[in-house]
Amino acid sequence: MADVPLLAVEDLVVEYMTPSGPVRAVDAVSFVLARGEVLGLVGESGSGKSTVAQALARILGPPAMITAGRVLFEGSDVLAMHEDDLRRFRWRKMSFVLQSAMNALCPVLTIGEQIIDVLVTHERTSARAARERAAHLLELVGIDPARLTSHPHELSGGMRQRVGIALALALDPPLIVMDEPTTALDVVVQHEVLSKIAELKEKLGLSVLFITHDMSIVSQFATRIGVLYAGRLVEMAPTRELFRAPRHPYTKGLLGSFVSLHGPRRRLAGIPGSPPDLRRLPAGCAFRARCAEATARCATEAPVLRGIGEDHSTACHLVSP
Amino acid sequence: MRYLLRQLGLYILAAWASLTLNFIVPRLAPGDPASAMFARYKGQLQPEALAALREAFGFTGGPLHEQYAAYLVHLFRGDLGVSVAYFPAKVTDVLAMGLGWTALLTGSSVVVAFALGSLLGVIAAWRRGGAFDATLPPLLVFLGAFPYFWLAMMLLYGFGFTLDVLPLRHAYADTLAPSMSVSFVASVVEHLLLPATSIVLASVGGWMLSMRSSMIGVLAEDYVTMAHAKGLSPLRIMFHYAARNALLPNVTGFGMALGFVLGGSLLTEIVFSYPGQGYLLVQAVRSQDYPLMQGIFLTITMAVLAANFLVDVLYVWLDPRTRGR
Amino acid sequence: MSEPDQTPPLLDVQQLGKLYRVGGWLRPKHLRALHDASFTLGHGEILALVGESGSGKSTIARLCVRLEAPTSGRILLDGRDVLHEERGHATLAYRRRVQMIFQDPFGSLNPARTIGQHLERPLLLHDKAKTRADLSARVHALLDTVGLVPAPEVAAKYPQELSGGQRQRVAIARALAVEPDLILADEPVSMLDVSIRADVLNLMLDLKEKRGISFLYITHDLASARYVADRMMVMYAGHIVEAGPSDALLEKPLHPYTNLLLSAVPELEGSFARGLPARSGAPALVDPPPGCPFAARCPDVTDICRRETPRPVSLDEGRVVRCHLYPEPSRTRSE
Amino acid sequence: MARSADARTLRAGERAMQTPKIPRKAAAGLVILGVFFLMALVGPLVAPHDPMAFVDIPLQPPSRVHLLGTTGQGQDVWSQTIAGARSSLLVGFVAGLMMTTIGAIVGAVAGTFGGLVDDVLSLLTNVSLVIPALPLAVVLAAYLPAGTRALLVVLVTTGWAWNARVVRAQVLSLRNKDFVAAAIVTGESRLHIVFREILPNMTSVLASCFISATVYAIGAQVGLEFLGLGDMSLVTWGTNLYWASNDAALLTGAWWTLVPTGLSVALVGTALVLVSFSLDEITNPRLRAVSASARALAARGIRMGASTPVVRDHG
Amino acid sequence: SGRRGAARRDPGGVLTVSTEQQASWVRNFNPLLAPGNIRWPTRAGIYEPLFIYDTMGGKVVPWLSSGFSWGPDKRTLHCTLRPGVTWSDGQPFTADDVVFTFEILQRHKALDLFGVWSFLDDVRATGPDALVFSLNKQYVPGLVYLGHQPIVPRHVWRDVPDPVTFTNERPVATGPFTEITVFQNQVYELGRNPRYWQPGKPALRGLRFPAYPGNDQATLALLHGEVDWAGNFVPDVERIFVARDPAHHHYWFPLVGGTVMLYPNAARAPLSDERVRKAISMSIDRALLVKVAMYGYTRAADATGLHDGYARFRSPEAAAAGDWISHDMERAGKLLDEAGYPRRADGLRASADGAPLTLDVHVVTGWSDWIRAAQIIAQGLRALGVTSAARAYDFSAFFEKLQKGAFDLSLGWSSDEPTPYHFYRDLMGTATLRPLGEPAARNWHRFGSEEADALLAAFEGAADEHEEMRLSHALERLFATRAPVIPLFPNPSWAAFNTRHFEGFPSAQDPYAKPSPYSAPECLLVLTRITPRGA
Ligand SMILES: Nc1ncnc2c1ncn2[C@@H]1O[C@H](COP(=O)(O)OP(=O)(O)OP(=O)(O)O)[C@@H](O)[C@H]1O
Ligand SMILES: Nc1ncnc2c1ncn2[C@@H]1O[C@H](COP(=O)(O)OP(=O)(O)OP(=O)(O)O)[C@@H](O)[C@H]1O
Ligand SMILES: [Mg+2]
Ligand SMILES: [Mg+2]
Repeated sequence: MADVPLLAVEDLVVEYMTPSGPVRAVDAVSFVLARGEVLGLVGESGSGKSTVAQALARILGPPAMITAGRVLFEGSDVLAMHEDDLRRFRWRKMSFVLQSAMNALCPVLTIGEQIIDVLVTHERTSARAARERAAHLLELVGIDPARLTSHPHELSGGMRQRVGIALALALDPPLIVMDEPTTALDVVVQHEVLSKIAELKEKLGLSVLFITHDMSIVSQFATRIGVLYAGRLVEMAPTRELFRAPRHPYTKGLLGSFVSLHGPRRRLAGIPGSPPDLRRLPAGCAFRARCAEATARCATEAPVLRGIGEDHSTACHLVSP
Repeated sequence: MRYLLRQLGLYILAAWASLTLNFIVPRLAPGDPASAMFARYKGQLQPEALAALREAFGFTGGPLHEQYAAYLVHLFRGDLGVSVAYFPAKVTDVLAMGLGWTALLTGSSVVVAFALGSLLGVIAAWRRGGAFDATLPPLLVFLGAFPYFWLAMMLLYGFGFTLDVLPLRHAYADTLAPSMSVSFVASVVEHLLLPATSIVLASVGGWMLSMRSSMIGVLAEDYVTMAHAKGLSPLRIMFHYAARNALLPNVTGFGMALGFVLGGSLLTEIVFSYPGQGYLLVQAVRSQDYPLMQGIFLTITMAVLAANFLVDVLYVWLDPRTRGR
Repeated sequence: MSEPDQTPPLLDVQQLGKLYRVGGWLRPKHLRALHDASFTLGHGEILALVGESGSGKSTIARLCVRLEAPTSGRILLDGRDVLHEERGHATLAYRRRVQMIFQDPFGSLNPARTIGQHLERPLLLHDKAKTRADLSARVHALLDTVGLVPAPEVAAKYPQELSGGQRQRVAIARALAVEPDLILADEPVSMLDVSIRADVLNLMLDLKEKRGISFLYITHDLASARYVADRMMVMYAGHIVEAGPSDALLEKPLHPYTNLLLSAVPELEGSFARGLPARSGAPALVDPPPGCPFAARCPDVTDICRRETPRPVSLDEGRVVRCHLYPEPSRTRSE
Repeated sequence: MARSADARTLRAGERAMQTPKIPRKAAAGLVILGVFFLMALVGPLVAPHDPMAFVDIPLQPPSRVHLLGTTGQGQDVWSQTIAGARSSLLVGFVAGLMMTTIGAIVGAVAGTFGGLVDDVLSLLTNVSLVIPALPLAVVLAAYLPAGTRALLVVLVTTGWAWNARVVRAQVLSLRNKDFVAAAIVTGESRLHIVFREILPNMTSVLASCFISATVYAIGAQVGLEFLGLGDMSLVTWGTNLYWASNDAALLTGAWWTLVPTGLSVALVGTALVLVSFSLDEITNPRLRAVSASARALAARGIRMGASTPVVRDHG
Repeated sequence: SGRRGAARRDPGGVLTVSTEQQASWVRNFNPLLAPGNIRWPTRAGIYEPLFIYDTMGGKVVPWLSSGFSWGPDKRTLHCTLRPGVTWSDGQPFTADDVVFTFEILQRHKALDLFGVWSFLDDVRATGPDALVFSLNKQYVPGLVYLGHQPIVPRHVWRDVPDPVTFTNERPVATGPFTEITVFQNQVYELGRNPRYWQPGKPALRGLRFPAYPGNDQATLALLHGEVDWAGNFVPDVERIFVARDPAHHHYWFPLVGGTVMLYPNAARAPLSDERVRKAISMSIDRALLVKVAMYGYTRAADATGLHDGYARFRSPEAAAAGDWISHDMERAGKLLDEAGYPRRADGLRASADGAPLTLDVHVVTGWSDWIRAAQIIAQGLRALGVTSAARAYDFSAFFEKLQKGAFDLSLGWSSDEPTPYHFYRDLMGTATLRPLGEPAARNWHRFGSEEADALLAAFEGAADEHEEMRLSHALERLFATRAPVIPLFPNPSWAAFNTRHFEGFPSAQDPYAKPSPYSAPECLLVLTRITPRGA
């Protein structure tokens, strides 16, 4: 068991069957997540981060479908599971904190009902024990347990997001997927929520798949970072390494687009052009059109993710190992 | 609470508007309502008898605003005047006979149609694209496109007349006296079956479709995705998380539709001689019984307004977000 | 706060206030979206306005561009009291000078019209083109200016055929069409991806330098404010709590709220473990209590903060702060 | 970034708009409507008989001579059905148009002017919405002199409010769109904004308003005429049913006097509803995407279930 | 037929009658009110009149009175009462009750439905079973109004504060059925009077009245065997009713329900001309009208306009004199040419000012047979070159226009009192003539003839039936020459019977009364005659 990674994703492909043709939102993505690790997944809007995350537990709604790949959780393939096994797997093994807190909580149920629901479904605990546990969970994330009887709309955004975290912790799952847990929040509140997560991570030793589009946030959490572009993983490296020596032109551009509060002012470079339309992906490298260094080979051959150093891999023809 | 108070204000205003409409329409219409009322005697009555009757009905002239004031005062005393067709019965007494039956027929069929339609809509949305979803909605739309009374006539002919398995008319068997006995209740249910079915058939499709589309919207919401992620059972997600939210927009539609369905059940009552307001209204119209007609229009309107208010209360109960407001 | 200049500033906003009526007919309540806001904006200057969501940033922009009328205060354009001179709606002359760019590039263009049509309207309305040929030449020139090439092709497209960054450039081109002196940019990049934000920010800088256009740049992102703006203002709950040159303000924040904001901004390879100098919480905007709106969260709160609303205090280096920690030396502005 | 989700759905919506393909449902609806319109237009020319004329023995079942038999009075049912199509569709569509126009004007005025004007107009709208339509229509129709004009008045008075409400809501949401603010900032006049900026974005809403108004108008017209509250000397679908029931069609087993008209009403109603569904789907890309993917899955024999389907046969 | 039909009640001597069409019943047994306001058979069944005029036999049947006799000056009427009659509470029936009843009418004009006090001076009891009516003029035709007045018991009604609004929920009466055994809103039943004055009668144990809101429902119930005696119109009766059970399903539609007329407004330009009226009459295809509008249940009217209730008064030569009753387009056209309404180039006839001659036909919304008839009439007029359409109005509007003379052509009904006196008085007399715009109780078409007035005056004092007959023939001839109105067809009296459980209904073979249940007071003759089968 020890040599089996907690999560191994192999060549995952997810497509949205839109009326105007399939959109390949995730294209042959592979990565491994070890126990106790925090893996960061970054990329701009529409690059497929959320799609990857939700495909892991197969909770993507229509018109999504998974058309290839394997998702091995502790060695067993989630994509091959039957409905019932899948239900037992969810939340017990892998829980979620979703992008927008307001929408992730059901507006007509109380906070308590939503937490207790999980406990009762998976652990068959008595209602009283479940209520106690729910109260404890709220306390853990710093919310007054009296709020169990509140409805989501009665809480502030930050509180809702923390309820989301409490919910994710309910069954002590080995893996928590956090999909942009703070994008909807103001910086001050974001800071509070993130520090709570940091604190819990230390305390509970969680394994986390952390998804964000904000490089500065992920830099403080993740042990390793994967960069997604147009549904493909273009670079993967330990956090330090990635910030110190980005290899893929997109990663470089991304890091160059960030303005800093301190230090010297330099002219922002940004990345010219805009992300490609996933329905009409050109042949070859998807980043080609925005890449200053693109060659003829980039136009014909799609680069694959290759190791280029210790624990560092990238998908670019320009980078030799 | 504020929300409910505001709605209540709206209904009170609507009630006043319909009271006033009720007063004005006959007076704007061509012809003199008082003489029209007595036209039903087809000239058998001597002019003296007519004049005397006029007085008995309180048709005194006077300026419009005085008439209006008198009209309102009478209404507040619960005095809707005397029916012409059922002279000298009071309009209120005539109304009292039909009100319960209309409430029973409309109420039960609306509730059944709403519940059934919503349930079917939930299932269709849950299994969208499946055989169920592909066949039932178009079928029900088609059924719903027939005039209510047409379906009623077909059911009456098929089950009542040709097959002879269900009663042709009335709200209970003529041989029974109203009571709370089992046989009476059974008879009421038996008589309710055909008219209610025709209303349900005609209106269930609309509910199903609106529920289906709001459900499809809700199923794409993050909290439903979250509920799936939580590993809850499909039934629990379907009803606890999705349907309850999808129901909300339909509940507001429910109040509106009530008035519409009531119109349909009015026609259905006529086909089945169901002793409710529907037939009374038509009878009143045909016999120029203005006091009765006005009384029926008012009671129907008030009932719809009251039902709407109940629906609002229900809405507030269903949607915690409105409670604070 | 401005020295007695010979030439008045381009825009001089004085004690601007805005109340929104919320709630029913019988017992209306008032939401104080903006309270006593004063600032100036010079020719060829970029002034950034930062603050959390709901702090009143857009309200300032909407009032300045005269989409709405303020409840109180004055707006001076080149020293002329425009609200007084043009009662009711703004005149075309005002529109010609003050333009606006909106936050949502998907909502600010009409899906039913082509890019060309979007740019033709202001040109026609403001008599910037005489003939058809002139008109299309001007449209193409505008598109060139914002870097949308080939212009004729872009002009024929509908907004939905462009990416977010391209659309935002169309919005800028539309604002430029009337050759304004001032553009109010309400979070022009917050809905764009990081990788394409730089383009729009750089375009603003270019326009300032090459054409001398002034910008009021509204954002909640302190870093981008620092990048483009010469001066910055920080808003909290409808109050401008602090203003000053960008670098100085970030280097040495004076107001406790500015301080809080700065320490909450995530930094590359920083740490969330460090605490914040104040609690979180939302200010009451509807029928707000007297005193400083930040009092409830302020670590340095004193009694006076709960009783009296502080006035803006001018300090050295063009800095202004609105906090009881900085006592008023004397009245800086006569009322 | 919080808004990127909205942005994405918007983008998806626009994509859907770019591919104007008539959905199957709409096509079916349009074909049915086309047939009825043709019937209404040229029908009276090709109809075998004067619909009013008493041409044969009453209550003849369908035969080669009388395709749909004869009425209780010996008129030709087929000719009456065709003639009914003309007047019923005319009244239905004219009333639908009037209701949409009035609703659009009231809704647009309330939505754009706001303030007291809006308060008063929306109150009026809401009040007329909660007053039950058919009883009011019956009372109105009873007082007005029977005839087509009165029928239109009745239908429009009882049916405009729904459209006003829909249009107002739509105008309100469009009015808050930034492109309207942008137009104001550009210096556009209010009229230009209402008619050139807002209304062109509401065509699908107005179209579906028109459709539902027409469905209501046809149904209510048939209902009122069935009650004998129309002009009985005309041949319409409503009077056809009135006469059929008056001649005790069901008692004599003369289903052919009831069925063609009932079916016509239902077919026209269904066709209109189908068209409006398709409008819904065109404007609501989520509905369209869901049904498209359901079809794609069904083609592979997979039922849409609770979990993301895994389809390996492909790609 | 099916399950329910088979499980049908055993009537147990209770006769089910369908006559009024009502959504639900309201309890009102006040016999002084107009028939439409009270439950049938209050005026004749619970209460009873002094005598009954038998339309079919053309004779008076004594009922509560045993005889009437006129004084020599024809201004007093002596009446003797039947001995041994008691009220249902056991009190004796006396002349005081009759006097009391007429006194109520005198006090409450709203109850004097036929205006008896317009010719009465006084009613006086001359003994316990004798009374005398004093008239203020000679008025023989008024007899029927006196004789048909239901009589109420003085000992009960003298305590009634307002007889106009009194609903009389528990009637005390002399009729065969006085007990209200069941009263619900969808059905009520009457039980027999234990003290009825005709020994052994009624043979029925009771009467039962389900509420049928419309013709459709009533017919449906009849076909289903739920009704024994029905007075509603049944379409295609042979096929849908009789054929279902020829042994027990019967009907009899004698033509005694008045005459349906086309009233031409004689106070308006073209119709004041006799020739135009006759031309219109000749343009009407009455055979088609009878077939289509009336299912062939009647026949075309003749030139006297009289229906079969006046059969014995009808003079064949008068009928033959009216040559304007047959369908003859050619002569109709000639008559119009003569009258000065020639065809224009476009085929339309021009009126005096050259505009197309337009004559619309007014009918009542929902009166389907009339609408059909109006359509056929309009069809005929159009063939004649006259622009014409059927215009349906709501009854009130229709009737208002009719009374005020705001019409050109309008369908309408006729009077059906025992003698043609009333019939012709209303069609040709000047008594009810009013100027246009003023409501006229009768004579809506505004045709008055002094010649007719003289004959009618003579009729009022007619010494005997011979005299009446002679006067009637003169009136008929006058009618046939002047064509004041255009008779269309006599109306049938509707009656259908189910003889599975009861027998003794009137029929063509045994025409002892008008067969419709709604024809009061003749229904009393039927109610006391029917017997349960096998009893
Ligand atoms: N329901 C859907 N139908 C069609 N396409 C979709 C759907 N959902 C997502 N997509 C497309 O799939 C791609 C990936 O979407 P995804 O939500 O995974 O992006 P993301 O990286 O999470 O972006 P964000 O940062 O905005 O959350 C996008 O291009 C998006 O347009
Ligand atoms: N029309 C309005 N009616 C009532 N309240 C309003 C209205 N417009 C704005 N507000 C309120 O005024 C306050 C300031 O709004 P404003 O839009 O200026 O904030 P902002 O700083 O631009 O926020 P964001 O960053 O979210 O755009 C908010 O609390 C908002 O809810
Ligand atoms: Mg995402
Ligand atoms: Mg804003």
